[in-house]
Amino acid sequence: MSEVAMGDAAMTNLAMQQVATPSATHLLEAVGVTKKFGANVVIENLSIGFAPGMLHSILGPNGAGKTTLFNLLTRDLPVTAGEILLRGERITAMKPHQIARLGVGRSYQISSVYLDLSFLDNVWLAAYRARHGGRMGWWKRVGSYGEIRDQACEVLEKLGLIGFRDLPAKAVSYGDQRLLEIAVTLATNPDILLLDEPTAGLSQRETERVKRFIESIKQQYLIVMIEHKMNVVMEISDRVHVMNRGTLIASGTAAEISRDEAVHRAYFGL
Amino acid sequence: MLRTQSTVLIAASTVIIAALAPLVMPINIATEILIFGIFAMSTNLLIGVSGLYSFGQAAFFGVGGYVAGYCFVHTNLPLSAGLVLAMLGSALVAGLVGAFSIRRTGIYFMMLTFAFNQMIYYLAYSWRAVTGGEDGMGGIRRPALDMPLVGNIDLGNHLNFYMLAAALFVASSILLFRLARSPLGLVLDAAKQNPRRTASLGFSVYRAQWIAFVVAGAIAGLAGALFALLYRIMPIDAISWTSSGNVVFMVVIGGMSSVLGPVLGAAIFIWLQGFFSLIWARWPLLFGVFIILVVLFLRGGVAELFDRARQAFTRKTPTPAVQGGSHE
Amino acid sequence: MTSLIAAQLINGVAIGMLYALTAFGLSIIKGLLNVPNFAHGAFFAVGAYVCYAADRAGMPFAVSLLLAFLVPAVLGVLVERLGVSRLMNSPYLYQLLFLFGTALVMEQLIIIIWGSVGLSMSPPAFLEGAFDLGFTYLPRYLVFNGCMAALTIMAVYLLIERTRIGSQIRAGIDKREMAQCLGIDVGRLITAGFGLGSGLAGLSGGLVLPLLGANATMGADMMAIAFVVLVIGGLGSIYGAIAAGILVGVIQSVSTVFVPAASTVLIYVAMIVTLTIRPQGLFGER
Amino acid sequence: MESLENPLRRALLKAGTAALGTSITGLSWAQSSGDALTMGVLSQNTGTFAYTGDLVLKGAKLAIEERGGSIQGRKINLIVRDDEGKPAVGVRRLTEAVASDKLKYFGGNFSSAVGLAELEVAKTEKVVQFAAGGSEDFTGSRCSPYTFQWSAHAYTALRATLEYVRQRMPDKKKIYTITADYVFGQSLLHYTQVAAKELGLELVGNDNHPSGERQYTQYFTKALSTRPDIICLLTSGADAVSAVRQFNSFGAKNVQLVGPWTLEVEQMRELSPAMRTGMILGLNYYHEIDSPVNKAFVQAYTKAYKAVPSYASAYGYDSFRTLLLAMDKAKSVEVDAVVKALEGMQYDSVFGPTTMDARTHQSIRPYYVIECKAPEAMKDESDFATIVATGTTPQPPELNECKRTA
Repeated sequence: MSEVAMGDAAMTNLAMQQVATPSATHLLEAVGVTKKFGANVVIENLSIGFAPGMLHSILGPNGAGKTTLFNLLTRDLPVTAGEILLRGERITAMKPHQIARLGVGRSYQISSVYLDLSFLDNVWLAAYRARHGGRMGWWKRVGSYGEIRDQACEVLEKLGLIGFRDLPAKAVSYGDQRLLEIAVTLATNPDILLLDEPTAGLSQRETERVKRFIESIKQQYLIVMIEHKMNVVMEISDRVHVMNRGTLIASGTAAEISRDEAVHRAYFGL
Repeated sequence: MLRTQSTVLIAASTVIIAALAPLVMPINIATEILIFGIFAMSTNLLIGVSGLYSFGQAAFFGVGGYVAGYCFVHTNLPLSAGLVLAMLGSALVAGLVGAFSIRRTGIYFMMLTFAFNQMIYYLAYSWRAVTGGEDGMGGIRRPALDMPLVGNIDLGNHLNFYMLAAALFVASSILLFRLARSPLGLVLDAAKQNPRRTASLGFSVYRAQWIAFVVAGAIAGLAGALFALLYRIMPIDAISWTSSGNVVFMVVIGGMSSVLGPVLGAAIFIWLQGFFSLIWARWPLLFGVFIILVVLFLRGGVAELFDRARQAFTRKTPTPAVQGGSHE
Repeated sequence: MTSLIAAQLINGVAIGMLYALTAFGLSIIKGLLNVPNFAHGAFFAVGAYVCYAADRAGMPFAVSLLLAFLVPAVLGVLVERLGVSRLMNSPYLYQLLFLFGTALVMEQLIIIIWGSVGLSMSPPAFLEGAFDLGFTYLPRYLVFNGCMAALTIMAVYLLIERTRIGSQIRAGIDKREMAQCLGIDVGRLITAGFGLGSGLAGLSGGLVLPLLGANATMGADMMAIAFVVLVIGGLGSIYGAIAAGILVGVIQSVSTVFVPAASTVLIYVAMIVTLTIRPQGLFGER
Repeated sequence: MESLENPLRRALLKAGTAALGTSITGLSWAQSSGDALTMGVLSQNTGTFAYTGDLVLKGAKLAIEERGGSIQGRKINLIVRDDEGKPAVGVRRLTEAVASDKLKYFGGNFSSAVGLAELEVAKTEKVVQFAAGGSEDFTGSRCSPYTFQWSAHAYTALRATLEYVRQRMPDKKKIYTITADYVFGQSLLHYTQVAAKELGLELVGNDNHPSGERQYTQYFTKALSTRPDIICLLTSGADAVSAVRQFNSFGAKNVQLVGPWTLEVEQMRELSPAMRTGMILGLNYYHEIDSPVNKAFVQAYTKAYKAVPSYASAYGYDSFRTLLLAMDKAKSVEVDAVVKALEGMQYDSVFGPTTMDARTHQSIRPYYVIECKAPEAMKDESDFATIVATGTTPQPPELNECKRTA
């Protein structure tokens, strides 16, 4: 009985979300977006918004279109229909690097650090961009940007990677590469963090580390995180969104979601 | 810290190379090696640093040569003006070609540059009035170089002309070295490894690579201009796609991972051609075999030999290359 | 005027079929290897010379043509086994250079074996002379050439579309990973494809012998065109080359009516336009 | 990383460059010796006309052997370089040879592109070039004090060929020309128009083909559609050979194929006899020329190399022979003296009495028209044709663009 009621609550909640009106309360949002690859529809008329100062998690079975949603938000892929809004402004037509400069930082699911570059250079690039906008100096040596190097080191410090400073990324374990990935994303000094499965392929211990780290920074950023590990999601997220077959089936607090029928159906085919 | 030194080292080594070359080989071969050294280094900015396999660099080499040639045949502009115009001309053409080509990646990019090269070749070929078509552009004068303090230097003299080439060689190698280690260079290297990520960091990969393409074009143009001055003619085949292929090969035998590798490549290339053609009329066969061997067994180019040698001396395993480095 | 254009169209198609055949071989290799075969021209030349040698040895034209296919095919297999396959995991730059070097070597070997003076071979008697279509003459041999090329392409088409090895080749081209999963030995597949492609190049070399004769550098000329054809046709699809080949033949032929001297430039213009508007080529997928 | 390698790499770099350098100089110095006079054959051993280099060399050697390998008491040191038929390489090899081998006199490539490129170097380095090849620029717009032209002038060639055509087949008047789209082709076309006007022949059409073209059926398709009496090929080398092959495939027997400056003997070999039969060609040299010098040359050549001399070998022989004659006349091997001696020199060449124009440096000598024999009429495989006419009309002075004053 009560479960149903709760389910309804979640549903209405969801219904509210789907009213496609840009609201100031949302820092970043997708309004009625659709993505098709040829014939098959990966995301269908999806509307979702992310309020600032919170940690949002996106759940959903494989192929639900979570990563594709990220790609649409950062314009790694163009939308087939719909709009992407950042602080209420249309950014649908912008290029990925332009969106990034507006303060949207992103980490990828498959670790995408520069394997041939040192840890320092990996982070340095991001910090340099954060400091100098799109400009790319062509004469002053990378080594001579003292303060940027210090910033980069700080970030490495934060994630406890300072030891690897001068090692090329390919020389370390996958887990450490994942951490570096986060470090790089942080170094772009964003307001919004899109983390695509930050703990994928990490050991129990490493996962704990990442989890605690994310928790520690969640006040300073709007964080949107795709994550499979329930414990991580449930413990640290303020808001959980569940996707299935390219649509949003539920949004709510961790507690609400855990009791949501639609979610159960989606996950356990109940 | 290390980086600071290595600029000095680069400068030093280039100067030393330039100073030694004429002592050990005929001056005009030395001159030519430096000229193609410049050309090869500029090409390596694309191939080695940016991972853009351009098979059309001869086009820009050629444009530079023709522009300079035109200046020194039909006008009496001073040397400096002619060289600058040559670089601008090549930069312009490279800008256009780049704007088209860089949107495409991998093999498409390579084929586009190839096609543009061919196209520019045929344009030069049929624009007889200016380029002299198949017979080449002849009667190019070497204007005297008017230097403050030193005064007028007659470039008709082989040695003086060599000095000029050497000076420009050192200058371009330092420029390219600095560029490769500048933020732009790092972005290019990053984009080579993962363009998507680089964009998501907020860098315009397209812009970075376009800049690299233009710079490489301009410097290739400078080399072309010097080449036109060297023999006082601008022959059509200097612009054909085979010379594009040759310069790529120079880069590969020399090794892409260092700034000076390509220069070594140019030297070996030019020397081998001369050497082989003296010993056997069927020399291209030897040359082909050489290419095959290099590609199969010496992927990192001759520069790699040196590294291997060094590692043999100093037993410690090498720390993996951080800049550019291998593409395997 | 119209009759002249008509004449050029026919002529263009006939020439185009040859380009198509050459480029088809190139495109099979490109498809499997994802590298344009810089040695394709050399195989083309070898085909022509083998055909000439066989004819001199008094073999019937048909046999000469067969050898013009087989010998380069075998050579192709060797080159792939001994060289290209070792470079599979390195950037295509190295495979290009390797093939470039191989081409140099083959070219010189030809000169060493057959001398550097070009060679000619008259077509078999029953193919001499031309059809007088009233508005134009159409050389018999050119017609024969076009038909032979068409038939060969048809045969290879059937081989690829209707046979098991064919379906594997297709798999190897379209979805290599899947092919591997299906337990197909992609390595052997590529070798086979390389041999087939080289064979086709050789065959077209043999076919054009009576028209173009044989000389050591003939490969380079033909390869430049085949290359363009391949790109226009589309790097994604192996059949695009066929239509593109005919297209190029027609462009080249019809342009002589209006701007003869520009015919070569026009081909490259066509190539650049295609690459800019449709980077995947006219018929290329994705 | 870079920096760590640098010191050692630098050292090795130096060593490497040194090694390269010495072996270069080593090689080339080895060839020049003492006060010998260095003459050079710079010609093509690679590329489309790879075979020509060797032929030129054979001829030149013969000319030098006649003199027992020395001239005016100086030993002659003959060096050979491969210019790959490319202007860029030609000038490179030439400059090298001048710098490291003290080269003073050279000849060898009859591609105008290469020759004209070398002309510039010869001018600045003050060495004598005995050029051959079609372009009229050698003795026209780009004429140089140090360059002499062995081949006949394009005008002479066209005039001779068309004159013969005119009187051989008076009823055939409609000529269609197919022209290579480069400088030489265009000047041929220009003089065709001049000569045709003088002789009252009608040019019904022309097509320019890009040089390096391998496909000609489309041009013939177009040409034949105008029903001409004569098709005149104003192209040469490999292009011409392919063109003739493909013209044959049309089997248009009623159309006469004429090549005023199209195939030299070398390229005729590339065609099967059947393909050549009946063609009317203009030639710079044919081994049946009836002059004492030629007779002796042919005899010596056949004895030495078991083959009849061709255009290339005749060029090698005759140009070097002429240079040596000039040195005798000048009683010196110094470039300036020899140049002076050559200007206006009258001498017996393989063509018979010949004059070297003092101003343009164009050799005034006859041009030969031949008709190719049918296979059955050939005595042996080098018996291509019979000389049917010779022409000597020199280029009208008003058409010459040379700025030099004698």
